[in-house]
Amino acid sequence: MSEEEQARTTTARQPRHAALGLSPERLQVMYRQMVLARALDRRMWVLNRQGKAPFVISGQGHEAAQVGAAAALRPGVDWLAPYYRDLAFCIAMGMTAREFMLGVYARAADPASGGRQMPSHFGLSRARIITTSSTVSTQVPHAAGIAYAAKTRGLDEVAVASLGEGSTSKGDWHEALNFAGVHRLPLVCLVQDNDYAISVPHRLQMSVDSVADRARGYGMVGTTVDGGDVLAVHEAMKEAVQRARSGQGPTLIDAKVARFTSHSSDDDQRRYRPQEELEAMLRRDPLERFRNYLLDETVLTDESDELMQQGCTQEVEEAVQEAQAAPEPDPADLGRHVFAQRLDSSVSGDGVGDDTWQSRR
Amino acid sequence: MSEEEQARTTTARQPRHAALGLSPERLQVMYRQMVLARALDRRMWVLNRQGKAPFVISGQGHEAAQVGAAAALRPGVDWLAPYYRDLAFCIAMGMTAREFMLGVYARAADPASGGRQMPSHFGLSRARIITTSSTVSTQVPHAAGIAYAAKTRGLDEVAVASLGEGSTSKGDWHEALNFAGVHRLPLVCLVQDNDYAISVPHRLQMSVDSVADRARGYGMVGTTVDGGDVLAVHEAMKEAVQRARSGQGPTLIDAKVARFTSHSSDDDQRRYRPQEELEAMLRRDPLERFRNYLLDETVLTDESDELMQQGCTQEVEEAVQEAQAAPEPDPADLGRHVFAQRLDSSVSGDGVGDDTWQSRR
Amino acid sequence: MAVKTLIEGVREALTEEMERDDRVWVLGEDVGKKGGVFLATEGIYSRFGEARVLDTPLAESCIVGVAIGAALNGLIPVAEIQFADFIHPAFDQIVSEAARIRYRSNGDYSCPIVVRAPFGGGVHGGLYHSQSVEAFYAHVPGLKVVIPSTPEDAKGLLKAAIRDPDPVMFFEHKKAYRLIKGEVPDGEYVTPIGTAAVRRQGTNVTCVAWGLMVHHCLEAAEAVAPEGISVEVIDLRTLQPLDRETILRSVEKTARAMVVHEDNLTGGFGAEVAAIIADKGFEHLDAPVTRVAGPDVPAMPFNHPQEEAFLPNPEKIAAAMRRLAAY
Amino acid sequence: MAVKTLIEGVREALTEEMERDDRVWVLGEDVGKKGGVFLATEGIYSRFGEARVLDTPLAESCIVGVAIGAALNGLIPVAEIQFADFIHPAFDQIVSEAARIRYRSNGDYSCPIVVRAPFGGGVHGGLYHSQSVEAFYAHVPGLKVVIPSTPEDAKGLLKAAIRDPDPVMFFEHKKAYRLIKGEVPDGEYVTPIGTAAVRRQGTNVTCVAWGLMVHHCLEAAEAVAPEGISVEVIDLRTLQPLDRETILRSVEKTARAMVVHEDNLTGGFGAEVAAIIADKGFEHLDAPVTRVAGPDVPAMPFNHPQEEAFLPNPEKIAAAMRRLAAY
Ligand SMILES: Cc1ncc(C[n+]2csc(CCOP(=O)(O)OP(=O)(O)O)c2C)c(N)n1
Ligand SMILES: Cc1ncc(C[n+]2csc(CCOP(=O)(O)OP(=O)(O)O)c2C)c(N)n1
Ligand SMILES: [Mg+2]
Ligand SMILES: [Mg+2]
Repeated sequence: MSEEEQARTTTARQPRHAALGLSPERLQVMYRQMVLARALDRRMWVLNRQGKAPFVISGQGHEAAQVGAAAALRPGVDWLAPYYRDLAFCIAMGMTAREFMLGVYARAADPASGGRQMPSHFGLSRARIITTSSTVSTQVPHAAGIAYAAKTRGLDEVAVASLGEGSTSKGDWHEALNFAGVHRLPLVCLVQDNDYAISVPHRLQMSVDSVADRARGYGMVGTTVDGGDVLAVHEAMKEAVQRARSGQGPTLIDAKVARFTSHSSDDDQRRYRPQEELEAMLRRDPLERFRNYLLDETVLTDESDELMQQGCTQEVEEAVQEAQAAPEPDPADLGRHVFAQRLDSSVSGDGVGDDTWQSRR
Repeated sequence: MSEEEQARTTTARQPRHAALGLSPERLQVMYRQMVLARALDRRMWVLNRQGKAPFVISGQGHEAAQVGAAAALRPGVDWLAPYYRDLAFCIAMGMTAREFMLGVYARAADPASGGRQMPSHFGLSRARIITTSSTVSTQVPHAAGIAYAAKTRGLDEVAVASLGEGSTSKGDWHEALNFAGVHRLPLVCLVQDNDYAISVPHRLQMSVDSVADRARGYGMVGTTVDGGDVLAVHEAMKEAVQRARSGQGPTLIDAKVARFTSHSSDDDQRRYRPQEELEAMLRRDPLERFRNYLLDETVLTDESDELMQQGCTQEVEEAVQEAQAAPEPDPADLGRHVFAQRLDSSVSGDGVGDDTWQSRR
Repeated sequence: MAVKTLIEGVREALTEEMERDDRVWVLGEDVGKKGGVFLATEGIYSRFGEARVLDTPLAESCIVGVAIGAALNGLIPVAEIQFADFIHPAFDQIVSEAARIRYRSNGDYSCPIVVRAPFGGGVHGGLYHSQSVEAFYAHVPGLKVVIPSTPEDAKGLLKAAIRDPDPVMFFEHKKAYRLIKGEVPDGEYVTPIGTAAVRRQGTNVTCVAWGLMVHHCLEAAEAVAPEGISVEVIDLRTLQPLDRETILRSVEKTARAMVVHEDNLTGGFGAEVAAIIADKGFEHLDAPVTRVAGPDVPAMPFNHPQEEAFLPNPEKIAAAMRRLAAY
Repeated sequence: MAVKTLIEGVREALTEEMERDDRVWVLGEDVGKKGGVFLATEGIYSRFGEARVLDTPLAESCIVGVAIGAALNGLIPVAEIQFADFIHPAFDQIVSEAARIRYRSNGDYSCPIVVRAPFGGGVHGGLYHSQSVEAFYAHVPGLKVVIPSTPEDAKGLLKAAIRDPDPVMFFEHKKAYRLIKGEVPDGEYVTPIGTAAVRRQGTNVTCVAWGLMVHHCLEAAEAVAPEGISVEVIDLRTLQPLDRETILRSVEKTARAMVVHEDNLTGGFGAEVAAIIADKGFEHLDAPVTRVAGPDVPAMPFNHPQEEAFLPNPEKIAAAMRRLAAY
């Protein structure tokens, strides 16, 4: 702690982060995770415009919620069942910029899927980020199953399921939360409510302002937090994780966030969102907000910030270079990993369609 | 009203039924519906033991909830998406004893399915009872769709979805209630909570005592009622129907009932329910309870009751006779009603399996 | 007649049917203001309003279930599933409910709904935006399964589907949406469900396909024509009910048959077509019944080389035609 | 060796595997105290307790989804779906999730789960307790599909399924549960997934079946034997991976092939078997490839006459054998 800080803490209020047990060093790490995620995200859009990344789906505006939440977890111990906006979350759990970019380029070395999935379909066993599909909400029962296994095996592990507010309308979400409630599982469900599911507004998605209102019906605690405030999310998540680890069951957190970009590179949100709404939203950047807090608290200076930004930019550039140069997946590998053992009898049929494939196996 | 009754009303409290606007005549009708349903139900078990009804699933113990609810509806106007325990409900909506018994015997004239479905898989367009499958909870989105159509077409109609507490764990239930909440549909969801889903007890099904706790999360009103008290259920339902008809949206009612019989004729509840629990439950017969109320209120006398019981027994016997004598479905009709028009090209294949069928078309 | 894209055919059918009959109701994710992720419903929201074009919550089972209920109470719902890949959560409502409403009620109720979904790959959709799902539904009695391959058919068949008294699964190949252009007749017409179209006459080989593959087969047929191989290309258009007569008549003439689909081989609908030919057309056959299909991997990868390797294309199809003709 | 029922085979496999490996976890509706609606898990709850035998909420998608998650975190879940008819709500979790965990993660994750479900009719189950669903899953790469027809196989194959590193769909014919009795070897054994069994040797006709139909085919084969028709009956045992070699070797010998299944004809797995024979066995064939199957109606009615009319039985199968032999 700087002298100034110490002075402030002793003479006046305790800073919010200190009350949460977050050291300045920890804050810097968190901030860097947000900066890196944002930089990767923006770079991805550039690659898209350059025709190098055919598909982009973005987490810009969600970073505070994700990094705030991740800071309450133990990477490599706790589990994340993420969704496609969780770039910052995954970075905070241990995914590297390089690993992400290999996915953006759909390279053979992409650790999430070997280039089989669209970018941002995360998965990394090393970091206990489970493999995810595009089909929303399917990961929530998976997280419940992970939590059940942890509980029944006596492991001190927490599972986090992360998804958008629209995805809570799916049956799988309900079924999983009900299950988690019944068994008081060490599960946290983090809903990132950005007011839209592609173009469908909140009012057509649910009749309550906060999906956390549903927690009670599952016998669990529900909280609504400002997802643009990294410390607020952290606080909610910390409590939830404590609850989970002490056998008090699951928590549902609704973090209100902003979707800065269109849903994906295939969308144009100006078609269905009013201009004023977009402008107002962009003024509430969670990254700015955290920076201002850190500057205020002198955890960051303009210089250290500049340095960090540069570091991130460089990390991103290196990742891009590496990914760009990395080899594409081999068509001969199309048939790999269908099963643990290759089964000749499962390879059947005629025509060049699968001859090509068969011939190389 | 009898003199005694009038005296009582004027001198003392207003009877509960009067406060609800139920005339003694109406009460007698309701009571008779319960008696008839119970008689049909018991008879069905006898037929099962006689080897005449291969499958029985029962509503005994649920009658008060069903008849209380039905009394708030307008048969032929409002819709019921029922489930297999809703014998009394369907009777109250206009299904006859004969129609029911034709289903028990799986006769060709069974109006629900022409003997294609198991008994108690209700359906009767005349009474706006929709056709139902065995797959639980699937009828809840149907009820929501009916309510949506009513609303959008400007029709003054209410849709009721009825199901067991176990069935609320299904995704379809959540998806439908969410939809109904968003559009403030004229829908009532009546959950008949009998504490078990086959053998699975309430504590393993959900973590809350009443599923009505979930109403708030769908932006709707939720009520928990004693489902053994026909008037209590009626009151809750009446309010819900008023709400629906006045554009104030859906209601979720949790009626606590008792499952007197095993889940079905394929089950033996003594395998998983303690003897004391069963005994205690059987002492709380909703039919007894209503009879006692009616006797107390002199809406019924022992003599009129006796007469009514006899009338119902006779009605049941006639239904049994008729059903017994009715012709079985014709195997030649196996292929009818797959589509509106028969499609020759959909009839394909070899072997006697479908030759039999084809030859008779 | 004007040249239009396949998706324009879809859009015109929806618009005209909504004009014609105010019971027709469009529902699905993003079908409203956005006009659908492929813009199939573009302009429909502004024309007909929210009451008739509903952006639903993100819940496929609910979309189909609500459509069924609405149909029971007098509407004619046309549900859009955003991608065929996301139709699986609605499987139960489609298979156990929609397909059986009429049968299980012995004709007391019916279920006139249409479920539209874009399917197929070749657009960098990856594992979850590329699937073919027609085989699942063509196996389910009580459902009709329609897959148009031309703009004219997209319009005419969708109109027929909306007017059909029974549930119709209507699958639109997403790569064909803008790639495939063709004449669309002016004025009102309806293309009956249940008849295949012979897209190219031929005498040596019968080639059966649907959706985008029809066009690949036509291209392959042209490629082998100079070699003296005359291929008859049949566009099934509707898989259920299946026009067996057109298939068998062709096989009788050519004595050689192949089926092409994008879906993975094993248990694909090509198996059914091949099985019918091997049974009812056996006496005419001079060669093995051949299938060209996607390989048996869970789905089509996102990366270009493996996507390419997965997909049947004119070259692969032409090679199979040559092998078959030479047998 | 002792004579046991098919369901005893299932129960023994579960018990032994749970003894052997404490990661094996049984979950489903009513699998606990009640022991399952067919008593497949009878006695297992009292032996292993609630932590290893869980009565789940009534939610099939959750059952499979939770099983997948538990498998990701070290358990070996054996999920029971109470009736195959109620597996549809879990379709997405099975098809888009379980089947693809390994493939989509490029081998980073795997999904060793078993999904058991009783299927089939002839027990007055009506439209929703009689269905055959194997064709849907045999079409999905990434899933293994196993259907035992004898008590010995029920035990040996279920043990193999539990030890398999990939998701296995394990379908048990509910009418066969107690009807089919047979010797079950003493002591530990495992029956490998992926090989068919020739249940009866023959020279005139190859008859391919699975589940209860195998027994009907054997009965039919006996019935036509005195007429000089020698039928070879093949029990597939596993539909995916499919033992094509055994099928084709038999057809080479008999030159006549038929497939029998209870599922409705169109798009049933019989189509795949017929298509393979029509392709790879074409040069040996002397007669049309024949299918005997349930008719194309949405499901099997409850009432006795129509249930009977629906079901393939030894008489119907024998008639088809005669027709085929006489071709
Ligand atoms: C089951 C399913 N249906 C449809 C889609 C197509 N889709 C992808 S993202 C999306 C919207 C998700 O909205 P939300 O859950 O709010 O998350 P957000 O993208 O807003 O963060 C839709 C409809 C899908 N992926 N899965
Ligand atoms: C989707 C589905 N899964 C399983 C079943 C088998 N099943 C029939 S009734 C039942 C229990 C239903 O319990 P509940 O909803 O509480 O209704 P209750 O029978 O107690 O009135 C089950 C599991 C089914 N019919 N549908
Ligand atoms: Mg959102
Ligand atoms: Mg219950």
